[in-house]
Amino acid sequence: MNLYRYASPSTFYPLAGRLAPWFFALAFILAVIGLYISFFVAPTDFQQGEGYRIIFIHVPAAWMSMFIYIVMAFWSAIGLAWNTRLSFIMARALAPTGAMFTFIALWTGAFWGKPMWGAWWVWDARLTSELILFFLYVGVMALQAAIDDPRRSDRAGALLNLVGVINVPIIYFSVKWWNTLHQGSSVSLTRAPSMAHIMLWGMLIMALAAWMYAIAVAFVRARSMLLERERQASWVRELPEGKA
Amino acid sequence: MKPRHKKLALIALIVAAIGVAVALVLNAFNSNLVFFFTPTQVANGEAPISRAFRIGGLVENGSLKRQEGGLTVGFVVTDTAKSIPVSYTGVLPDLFKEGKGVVAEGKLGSDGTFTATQVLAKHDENYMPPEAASAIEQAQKSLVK
Amino acid sequence: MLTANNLSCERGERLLFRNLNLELNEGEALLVRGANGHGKTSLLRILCGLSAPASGEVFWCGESIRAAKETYGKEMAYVAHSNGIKEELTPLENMVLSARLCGRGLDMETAESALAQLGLARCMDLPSRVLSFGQRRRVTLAGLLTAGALLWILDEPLTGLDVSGVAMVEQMIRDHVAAGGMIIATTHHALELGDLKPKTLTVGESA
Amino acid sequence: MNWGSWSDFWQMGGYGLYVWGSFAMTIVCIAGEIWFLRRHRLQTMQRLKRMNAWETPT
Amino acid sequence: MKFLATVIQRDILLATRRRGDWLTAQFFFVLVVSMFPLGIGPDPAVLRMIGPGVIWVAALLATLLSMSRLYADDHRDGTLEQMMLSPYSNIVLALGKSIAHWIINGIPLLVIAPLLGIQFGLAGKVLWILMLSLAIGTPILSLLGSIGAALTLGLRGGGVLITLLILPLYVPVLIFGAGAVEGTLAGIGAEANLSLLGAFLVLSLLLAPWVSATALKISLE
Repeated sequence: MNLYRYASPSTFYPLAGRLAPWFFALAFILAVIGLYISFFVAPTDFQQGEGYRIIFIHVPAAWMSMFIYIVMAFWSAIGLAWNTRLSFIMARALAPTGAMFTFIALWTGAFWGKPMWGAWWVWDARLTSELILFFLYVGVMALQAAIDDPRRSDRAGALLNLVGVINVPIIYFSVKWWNTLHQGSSVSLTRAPSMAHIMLWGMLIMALAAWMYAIAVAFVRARSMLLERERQASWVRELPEGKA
Repeated sequence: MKPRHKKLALIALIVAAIGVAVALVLNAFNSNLVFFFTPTQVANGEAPISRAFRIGGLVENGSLKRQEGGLTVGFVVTDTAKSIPVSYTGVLPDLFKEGKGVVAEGKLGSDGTFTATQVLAKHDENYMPPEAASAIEQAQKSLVK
Repeated sequence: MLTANNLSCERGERLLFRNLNLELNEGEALLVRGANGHGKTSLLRILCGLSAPASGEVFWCGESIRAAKETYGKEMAYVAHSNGIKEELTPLENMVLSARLCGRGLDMETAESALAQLGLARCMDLPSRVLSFGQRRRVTLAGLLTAGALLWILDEPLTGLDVSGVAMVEQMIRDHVAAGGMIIATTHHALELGDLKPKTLTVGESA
Repeated sequence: MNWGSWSDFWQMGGYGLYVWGSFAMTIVCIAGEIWFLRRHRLQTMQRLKRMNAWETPT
Repeated sequence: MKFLATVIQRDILLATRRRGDWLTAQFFFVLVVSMFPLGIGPDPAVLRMIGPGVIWVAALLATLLSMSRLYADDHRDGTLEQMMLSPYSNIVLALGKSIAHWIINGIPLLVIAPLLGIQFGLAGKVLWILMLSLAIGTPILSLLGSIGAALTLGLRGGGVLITLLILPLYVPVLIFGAGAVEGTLAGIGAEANLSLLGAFLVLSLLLAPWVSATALKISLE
């Protein structure tokens, strides 16, 4: 019952409004620390010189691209199973941010690949599957935009999310399963990371900043969507925002 | 009873289907399905004949030769078991070094030389400051001795 | 037989109706009234199981219709706004096909006599493409006669019908209820049903 | 400290284009997203106000 | 089981009554494939190299072209609702519609493909592998496409949208299908690609009808 209370839009709206600035602030502080480590503390790499510093955004962005998709699929599944409106809104609010991080991962990957590998783009399994992830994000957003009825739009998009989630493990394990040009993961649960500690810390802090940013943005977007969706509801009419 | 039997049959069907799918996937990974071929695969004749493909491996130490006055280079790609000579005209990527990973795209000539049209450097997932790298190298050398 | 508890329905941002209850037993008819856009069709679609209500549940013989699709599908027949007729097929083919899709056999004589009863004897073998709208409506209603369903859910069954067609539908409804069947219908016309006193339900007043 | 001077910093050991190209695009994306978000919120708010003003005559 | 057969028979009967529509997709396939030699030039070595990929891409597009109408026609005249209300599972309905689509649109592609392959200088065993890869691959296209058709039911611009939604899901089929033919051309065998394609077929047979049925339910509400 208690959970339901938080799942109700009228409780979520002010809560998210209070929390979002904190997450933005955290994201900003973490990003400043992370960038400071990335550029001024982390040493030059033995192979790639200064060029490796792209890792500090490439890896967090790539993680976020997959992680946001999983979270989206999670909210979609919850929404389809229990028909909770808020979870559909969360899934929708995450999609543009996920697409943005996927784009950043692809873009920075190209800018990293050109000097190191010698090519902007190669069609290996990792890169191709990440590109497909981008298309999946775009597809879901396009589908949801094309459907006028909000209920159908939520549910159709959620179903498509669940279909596309099969792609995420393929991206993640592609470097293990196939001989790819892309290197393996530097950070893994099963063994010690193959990175100098300070570099790893820089990357993790940047990843955390990306997390905080994604949460903050999702909250703000979800709030706007709620206002739009529920403008007939009495709780929206009583909001101070609505008063002229 | 009958709906229950139906349900059991359905579950059996699903399990069987997943089994078949897994078996097929495993079968595929036993064969080669790759971005590049290793020199051993090429030596065993698993690589395409008279068609462009990619080979991957390490650049053998001391094998890099530059032709004077041109951009043409020659080097040997090895996977420690077998090795293949490669010739390439063009700019090499920054990370191209002897002893490091490389992926080359091109054709295998009749003389056993691989003529590359593109050379890509494959680096590993290790990142560390140069001092640490040389320390590790020292340690490995002393271990070998 | 058919009960609905606490149904509510939303379309877009609008709440069409809330806390709607109904019960219908054998030999009863229910007329659903309400202005345009107040949720008559939405209610019928919920009752036949095509869409899910925002809250509440529909039961057939005490079992939720989502769980009882197999029995409910056999005992319920739904006539929608659209006729559910394939233009490429003749009325006969249409009837035989839709019977088979519902898991019933339908022999030619029964189909022919149902079509003849609705005044379509002359166009049984023409492609439905050339039939008028009213004639296609009659093909759909002929399907109702052969469906052998206990519960008829009719969404504006009189659309496009001429005077004799309307009388025919009224007769069908009377016969069906007299034989112990159940009917839920929406209509803008007043139905001439003789002794039959249908229940009525008005949707959308609360909005 | 890794950098002797600002120009060292901007050159990134010869990888300036790639490193700064990546970071610049990231910043553009994030700034763009925040801008869109703000605009969306303001628009929604405005519409809400208009609706409220219309429905509650003063 | 009987329901499945009825659904398939029904769609085939309808397709025979509407041969014009049915032929459009096949002609589209032939035309797209034939455009490539005209645009790229008649060099046999080049043609042989791009042949498998071109034929596969054209097969994908031809499938999508016919896909957008899989449920749309039945939706417009109300027969889809009637079928959804039948006493049988909607999963079987979606499976039947997909199988019917494959029989109507997939099998003709298999039959035409070798002729087009000859245009591209493919011969002998390669043609057989091409047919085999299409035989395993095109049912996947029909099954996955049915999801997109169900999701975009009744939307304006549904045809373009279905392409955007479904093409990313088609990528593995394209890679493994064209890969099998190219592997044969290159002399390294097609087994790996074909068995991956087979695994994909089994999984989509298992999941796609279920997803399509759910999508249909969502779209009809």
